[in-house]
Amino acid sequence: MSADVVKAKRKTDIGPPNYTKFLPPIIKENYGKWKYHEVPQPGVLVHTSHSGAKLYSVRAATPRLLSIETLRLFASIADEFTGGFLRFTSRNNVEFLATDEGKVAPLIARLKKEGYPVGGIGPSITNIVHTQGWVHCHSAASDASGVVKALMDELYPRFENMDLPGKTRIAFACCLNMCGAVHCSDIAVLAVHRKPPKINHATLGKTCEIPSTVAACPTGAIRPATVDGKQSVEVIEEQCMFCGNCFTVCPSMTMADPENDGISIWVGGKVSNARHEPMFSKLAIPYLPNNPPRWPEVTAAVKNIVDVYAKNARKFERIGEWIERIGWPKFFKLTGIEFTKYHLDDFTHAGESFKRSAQLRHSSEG
Amino acid sequence: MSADVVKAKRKTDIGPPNYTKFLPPIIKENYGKWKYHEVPQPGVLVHTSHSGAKLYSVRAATPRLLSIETLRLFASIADEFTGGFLRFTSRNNVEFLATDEGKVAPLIARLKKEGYPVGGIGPSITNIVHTQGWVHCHSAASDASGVVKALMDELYPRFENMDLPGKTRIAFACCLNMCGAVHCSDIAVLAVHRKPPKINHATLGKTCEIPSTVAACPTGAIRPATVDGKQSVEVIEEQCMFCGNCFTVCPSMTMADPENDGISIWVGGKVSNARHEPMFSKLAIPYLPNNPPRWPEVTAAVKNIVDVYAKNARKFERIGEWIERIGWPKFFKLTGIEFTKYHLDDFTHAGESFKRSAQLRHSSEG
Amino acid sequence: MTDKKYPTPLLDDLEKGPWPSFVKEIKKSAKSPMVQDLLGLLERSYEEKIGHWKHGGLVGVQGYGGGVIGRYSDLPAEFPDVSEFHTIRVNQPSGWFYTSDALRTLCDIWDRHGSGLTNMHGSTGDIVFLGTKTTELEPIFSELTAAGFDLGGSGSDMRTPSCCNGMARCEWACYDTMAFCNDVTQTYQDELHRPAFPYKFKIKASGCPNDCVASIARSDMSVIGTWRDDIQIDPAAVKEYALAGKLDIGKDVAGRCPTKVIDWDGTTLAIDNSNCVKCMHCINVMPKALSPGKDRGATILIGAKAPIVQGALLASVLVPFIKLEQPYEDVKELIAAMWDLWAEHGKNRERIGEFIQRIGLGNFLEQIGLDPAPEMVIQPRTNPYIFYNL
Amino acid sequence: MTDKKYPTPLLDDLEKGPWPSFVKEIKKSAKSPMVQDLLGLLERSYEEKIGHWKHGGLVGVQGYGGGVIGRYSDLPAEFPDVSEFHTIRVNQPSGWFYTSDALRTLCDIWDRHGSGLTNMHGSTGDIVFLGTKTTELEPIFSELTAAGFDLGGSGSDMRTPSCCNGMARCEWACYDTMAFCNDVTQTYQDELHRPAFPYKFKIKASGCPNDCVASIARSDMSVIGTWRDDIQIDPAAVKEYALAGKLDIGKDVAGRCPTKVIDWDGTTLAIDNSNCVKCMHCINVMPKALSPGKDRGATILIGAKAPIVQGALLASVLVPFIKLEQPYEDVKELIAAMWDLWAEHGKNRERIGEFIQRIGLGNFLEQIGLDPAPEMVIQPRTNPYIFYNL
Ligand code: SRM
Ligand code: SRM
Ligand code: SRM
Ligand code: SRM
Ligand code: SF4
Ligand code: SF4
Ligand code: SF4
Ligand code: SF4
Ligand code: SF4
Ligand code: SF4
Ligand code: SF4
Ligand code: SF4
Repeated sequence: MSADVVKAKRKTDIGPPNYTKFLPPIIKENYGKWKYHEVPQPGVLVHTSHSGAKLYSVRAATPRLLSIETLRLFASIADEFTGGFLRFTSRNNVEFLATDEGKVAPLIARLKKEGYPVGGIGPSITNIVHTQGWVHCHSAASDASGVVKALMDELYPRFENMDLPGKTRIAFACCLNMCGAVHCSDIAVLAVHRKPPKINHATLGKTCEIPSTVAACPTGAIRPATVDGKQSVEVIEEQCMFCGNCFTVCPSMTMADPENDGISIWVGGKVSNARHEPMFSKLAIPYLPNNPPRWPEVTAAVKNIVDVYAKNARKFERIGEWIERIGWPKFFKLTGIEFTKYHLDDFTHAGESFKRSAQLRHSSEG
Repeated sequence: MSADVVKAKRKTDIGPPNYTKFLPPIIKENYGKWKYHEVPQPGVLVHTSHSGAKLYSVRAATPRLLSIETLRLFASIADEFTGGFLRFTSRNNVEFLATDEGKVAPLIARLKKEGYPVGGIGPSITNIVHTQGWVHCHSAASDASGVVKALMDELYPRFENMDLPGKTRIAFACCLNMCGAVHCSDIAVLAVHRKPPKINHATLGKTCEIPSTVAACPTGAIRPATVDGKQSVEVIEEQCMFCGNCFTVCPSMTMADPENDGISIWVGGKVSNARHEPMFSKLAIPYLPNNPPRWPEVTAAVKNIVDVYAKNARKFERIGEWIERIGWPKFFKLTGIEFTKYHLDDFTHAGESFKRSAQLRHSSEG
Repeated sequence: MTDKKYPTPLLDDLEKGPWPSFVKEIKKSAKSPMVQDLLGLLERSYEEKIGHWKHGGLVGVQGYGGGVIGRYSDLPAEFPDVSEFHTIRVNQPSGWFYTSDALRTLCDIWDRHGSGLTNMHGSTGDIVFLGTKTTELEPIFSELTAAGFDLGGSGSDMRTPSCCNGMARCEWACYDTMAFCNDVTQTYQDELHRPAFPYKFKIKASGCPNDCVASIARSDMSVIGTWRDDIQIDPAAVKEYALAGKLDIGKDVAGRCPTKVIDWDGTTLAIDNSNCVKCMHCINVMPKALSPGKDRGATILIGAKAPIVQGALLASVLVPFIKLEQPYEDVKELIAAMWDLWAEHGKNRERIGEFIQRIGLGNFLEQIGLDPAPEMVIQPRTNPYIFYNL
Repeated sequence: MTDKKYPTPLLDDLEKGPWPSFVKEIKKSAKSPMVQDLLGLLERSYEEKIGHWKHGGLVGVQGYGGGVIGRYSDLPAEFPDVSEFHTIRVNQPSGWFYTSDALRTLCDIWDRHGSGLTNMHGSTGDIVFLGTKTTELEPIFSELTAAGFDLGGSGSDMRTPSCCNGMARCEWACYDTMAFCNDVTQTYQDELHRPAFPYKFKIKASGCPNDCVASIARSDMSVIGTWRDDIQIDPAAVKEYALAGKLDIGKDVAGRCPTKVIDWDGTTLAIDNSNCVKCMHCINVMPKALSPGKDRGATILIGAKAPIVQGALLASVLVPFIKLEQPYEDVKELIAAMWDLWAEHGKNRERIGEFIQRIGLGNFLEQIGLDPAPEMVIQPRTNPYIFYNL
């Protein structure tokens, strides 16, 4: 299609293509008629319809950041094994949708050969939901893809096997905006700033709206101020907790700091309503350094938490459910993580997190 | 002792008499050595010591507001049956401490004859903790003693018997200061104002400190203002939720209103750490009228809640535990109480009370 | 009973019924002209559905800033004998134990100088002498102290501490509540009688997690007995309960354990004590068979209060476990550190619970020199707004 | 793979290891000069531990207010080909299903006009085209629409809705998530493309309470499938699970039911459905034996969001149960009512969840014409600060 033709009939507001165009015939025929599913082996789902039809889904990992070369590869693999039908999951895996059981083994072999491991189903660690990091975002306190790659290289066996007590969802976000929605993950890896914004008074007055900059601060740390005769703002540093929201609305208040930026680890969140109601992630480790390209402190910390969980939790217990059963003091003891002042909430609803009961585990040891 | 003698040697800061002076010998001997207790009949506790000694405590109701005539009566009953030893409980009952089992029956007979019923132990309704009301307090939105008397006349069999699933603690407070600590009771009866303060601009400037009056308002509804040339305050009426804290600090802002004052009912609080952690009371009925001398709407409402609880709860379940098991929608259904906008919290931590999960009971009926 | 000065048909209705009547009590003291006028005034309230008391002024006894609540009627012309009608808070003996003689002594003093009406006891725990005139205050005080009694707290001071009867009559007391209550009351007489705090400060002591003085809901410092080792089990007594058949040990005991750490196989009861949260339930329902461990002490919780201003608070864990032995030096150091900090930085009418929330628990602990512990919270923070100190 | 313009030793390390490497992906597209410079810039970030992107300006396609995120490097002189490096959000088809042809069409367009790098998919659900110049935006848009694709949301608009694969491949879908997602996406094209709200508004649709698109945590309006009648039980299949012995039905199923309403006597499984909270656990672990009831629909929850500004929120119940049938008139009326209110009274950058907390849930319901229901709260209020309307 030539550019001229396109210009002539500019279309807008057509929305996405209708999904029905992309569904394989077996899904169209059995839409809403699935009866049950099984997981015959890691990475494979078999859905059986009330009609008896069987759909074989093979799930493979992707790094989410994909070249069109890879997408074309996926397209040709789909053509070869699944009649051209595939989908992506809500956690950035790719799924090939086969009707022929015989295609499953060769499909898996091919995916592995191409370097896309098969797994992520059932009580395993599936793909890490993540964000842009240094690849694309101005706000990032760390890279996203790099940390995720380093982590998954380490956790890889947990993706390919189903040997955890329950599903274990890990998410990464590169700043407190939390585009990776780490606030409800079994393990959340969250990049943080730890210094107040550096204000460029020369440009602030021109680039930023002062009232909305002042309003952006959750703790009211920002005040209008005149600096060197220019309209600007000042930050009461003791009141700043480095959230970066001022930077979001005002480019002249930069947060990034090579020495002090780094990573925090949160645990025990979940989203599903299964058994326990959804829960937020809770702070486990306030800070680990940014140590590219492999972030060894971060990978070790996450691996330790996963291993302690794997060893101690009961069947079907997600991390948050396990900790709730054993109690937070025990979690810190088992993982060897230090409990600090930073673990105590001090924001608006802090008091709601205080232990307001005498129901405590005590032990003569301490 | 003559007044002159007293004046001569004015004593201060001596504190209360040492409790050991008032303990019966059996207690001194078995202090800290009690082994177990039994409740052989309503209103009677038998404590057995490791030494084998047995202490018989007989608990009788009092209206808390006691004439010295009655105290002298209690003293002489104690002399007659328990060697002069007695105590009061944390819920304003009186307990006679007998060592001789044979004294128990005649003691009970005597107490009943004098009009002081025996009971309040075990899974029963014991005395209602309450406050001053119209008898003594300037803040009261209702009477205290009157409501309590009306209620207990109605609930009386539950004091004398032990036929409830669990202990049922009722408390009354005559204003939001909650001197009766109704905030953690199985059933809380709380008198409320429902109109903004009436400001006496003529006296306010003289009787009240304006900054602390302004600061007293939890919702920031009070602003300094000059009225008829006088320093005073004004109230943004839409922002007022009638708590009366302004009146506490400033006599010129009166709350009492014969038409609109009345009573609210709260349920499901508890204090003990037994089984469930301590809980606040939750709003059941936002408003019932002040209808002295018998407050029939209030007594009927409380009796209904107690009866529904008695019928539906499981053994050992306190009201709050029972409701947590069956869910609040069911509580409102079973009691026939209407759920309104007022039941939805809208103060600082309101959002923390929102149901943030899809775990719901649904029924095809509705 | 003396003749009534005023007809009180509404109040009279409350003389009926099985529950003891406060109206009868008032009438028992009606030889006092004050009480006559009280009846009249109260009947008026019942008619009009409104109270008839005004804000109290500053009244009290010499050298004390608390202990008396001034009260004035707004109808002094009609009811002159209650134009002044103050209450006096008399510090109760720990555990509310009395001898008949002690009671009579109190009655006699009050008979001479007041209405003859009392509250046994006020919600904070004091003996409340209900209604007298300013001129009587000093004489009452003198007679009280002569008899070995003293005033309780009011205003922005330490309030009268109170406690459950603990070791005196309860098999579950994990520390000596009455000794502790009496000790702090005596130690802090100055703080009790001379308001110098930002607001009131209440201490309540319960011997075990049943918390029979509701300390966790009503005191700025709540001291609740507990233990660290294993629940003591008498297997023979367990068997008796099982045989008696009144208790379904599986359902009623094991099934109601909050952490489900009781194992009952029909004959033997076993407890995973490392996960027992010392709730008391199993002990409560099987008092002959189970009892708290031997390594006993208390949990100290902080900051409970009624709703005004920012909403009610239950107390929260400050010291998960402390042995709590006389002379309580450790507790007193802690109290001193907290009072110093709060007295210096607390706002007017800010309870310590609200103060902690305002300055942050982490900062509070740092200032009073306690280490943070996971026992202090339900869970670590969920919001990422961390004040890193670099 | 083209020759590298810059050495990237740090990034190269991330080509190793079993997990698929984003560095390899970037290098696969390295025929593009943009991608060459991206590698150089990113290596610099790895060296310096700091990002090298500046705030984006307002860039976009004609007539649209969203769909493009402008991005500029702060080292334009050194890395000129990423001096502009915008992303384009392309609205994914519901459920992220593709044919190989559709994928190739997208690749071809992006090959002609951008870096060749994508995210499949962005966290909100869009196809993300990662990195292009301002001049390419209009051509890309034209080719996309010609191929039947359109842009997704960004800025203060309705964001691209997303959904789980629901009825397409899941036996538990209680309503047709993909149909619903597609319908709202199409219905609100104007709201999606022309930001006119106080802030972003996200809709996510999950077919059952497992919530496979994390809607309860990440969407302003979360629609979660559920049912009202009894869980369907196939007793024969239950027996098979019991015999297979992999599952301890008593412990793993009944024992983990949050409301403990499953009765298992070793042969028969019975459920007290009136107290089942539709959590899915029993169904999840016994998919062959149990399935959701037949009277299906959804719960609508409102107000989830990330922490900024006042703290993260999970969505809360707005409509406990709705049948959710096409053409969704009831849902659309509700959406209209909410948007009207929020658009008029919401503050700048105030998500609807924060808005509701500010004005009060009671007032919000009143304004949008819904009755309060106890299902909307964990429990009724505990504080007595009631705004009575008289
Ligand atoms: C494909 C996908 C939906 C989609 O449209 O893309 C999906 C598909 C299925 N989910 Fe899911 N879930 C998917 C994301 C999620 C998410 C969202 C997320 O992780 O961000 C959740 C909520 C996670 C949370 O709670 O934090 C989720 C919570 C569940 C659960 C509840 C697990 C629990 O015990 O809490 C089940 C039930 C189960 O596994 O027993 C479930 C079950 C299933 C089933 C078995 C449903 C079915 O019968 O087809 C599917 C395969 C499960 C598996 O992967 O083990 N799915 N599932 C998503 C795959 C993501 C991936 O690539 O790994
Ligand atoms: C006498 C008194 C303490 C005092 O020093 O004055 C006391 C005494 C006992 N309490 Fe208490 N409790 C007393 C107020 C309380 C309070 C405070 C209150 O109600 O304001 C509570 C907390 C109430 C709450 O949770 O809201 C309280 C919660 C308990 C519990 C826990 C009950 C539960 O299941 O939640 C027990 C254990 C039990 O009864 O099984 C208990 C058990 C006991 C025992 C059995 C302890 C013992 O072995 O001696 C005593 C008799 C129990 C009874 O009355 O049934 N006591 N007990 C108080 C009597 C008040 C009255 O006159 O009725
Ligand atoms: C007498 C007593 C009620 C009773 O009938 O028992 C009482 C009576 C008053 N209380 Fe109280 N409080 C009494 C126990 C309580 C309790 C319960 C307790 O201590 O366990 C509470 C709830 C717990 C707490 O401290 O939070 C309580 C919470 C209040 C408050 C709210 C304080 C707050 O921080 O929220 C006020 C308002 C104030 O202090 O300005 C208050 C204020 C008052 C005043 C002084 C009225 C005022 O606005 O200044 C009342 C005087 C009434 C009168 O004329 O006699 N009273 N007050 C109780 C004291 C008797 C005693 O010494 O034994
Ligand atoms: C691309 C994406 C991350 C990703 O790598 O996938 C993203 C990227 C950005 N988000 Fe996001 N958000 C993305 C999904 C999310 C999500 C997840 C979701 O939608 O499920 C969230 C959390 C859920 C929520 O909405 O609360 C999210 C919460 C934020 C916030 C915080 C909003 C808040 O109310 O707390 C901001 C800040 C803002 O809006 O000013 C933000 C802002 C941003 C900005 C526009 C940066 C900014 O300050 O203006 C980022 C642009 C990065 C870039 O240069 O490419 N992003 N953002 C996601 C969108 C892709 C897509 O369309 O599919
Ligand atoms: S989490 Fe922060 S840094 Fe990362 S993509 Fe989102 S806005 Fe950018
Ligand atoms: S980083 Fe956050 S807390 Fe600090 S000044 Fe900016 S907006 Fe305020
Ligand atoms: S609750 Fe209110 S009205 Fe009642 S005694 Fe206390 S301060 Fe007075
Ligand atoms: S009654 Fe309460 S809310 Fe109303 S003005 Fe007074 S202090 Fe404020
Ligand atoms: S609190 Fe415990 S120790 Fe004190 S009386 Fe109550 S049950 Fe006994
Ligand atoms: S004291 Fe409570 S937590 Fe401990 S074993 Fe007994 S019932 Fe369980
Ligand atoms: S949310 Fe429910 S219906 Fe949708 S894919 Fe997940 S399990 Fe299936
Ligand atoms: S769906 Fe959940 S709540 Fe309902 S019976 Fe099954 S496990 Fe219990």
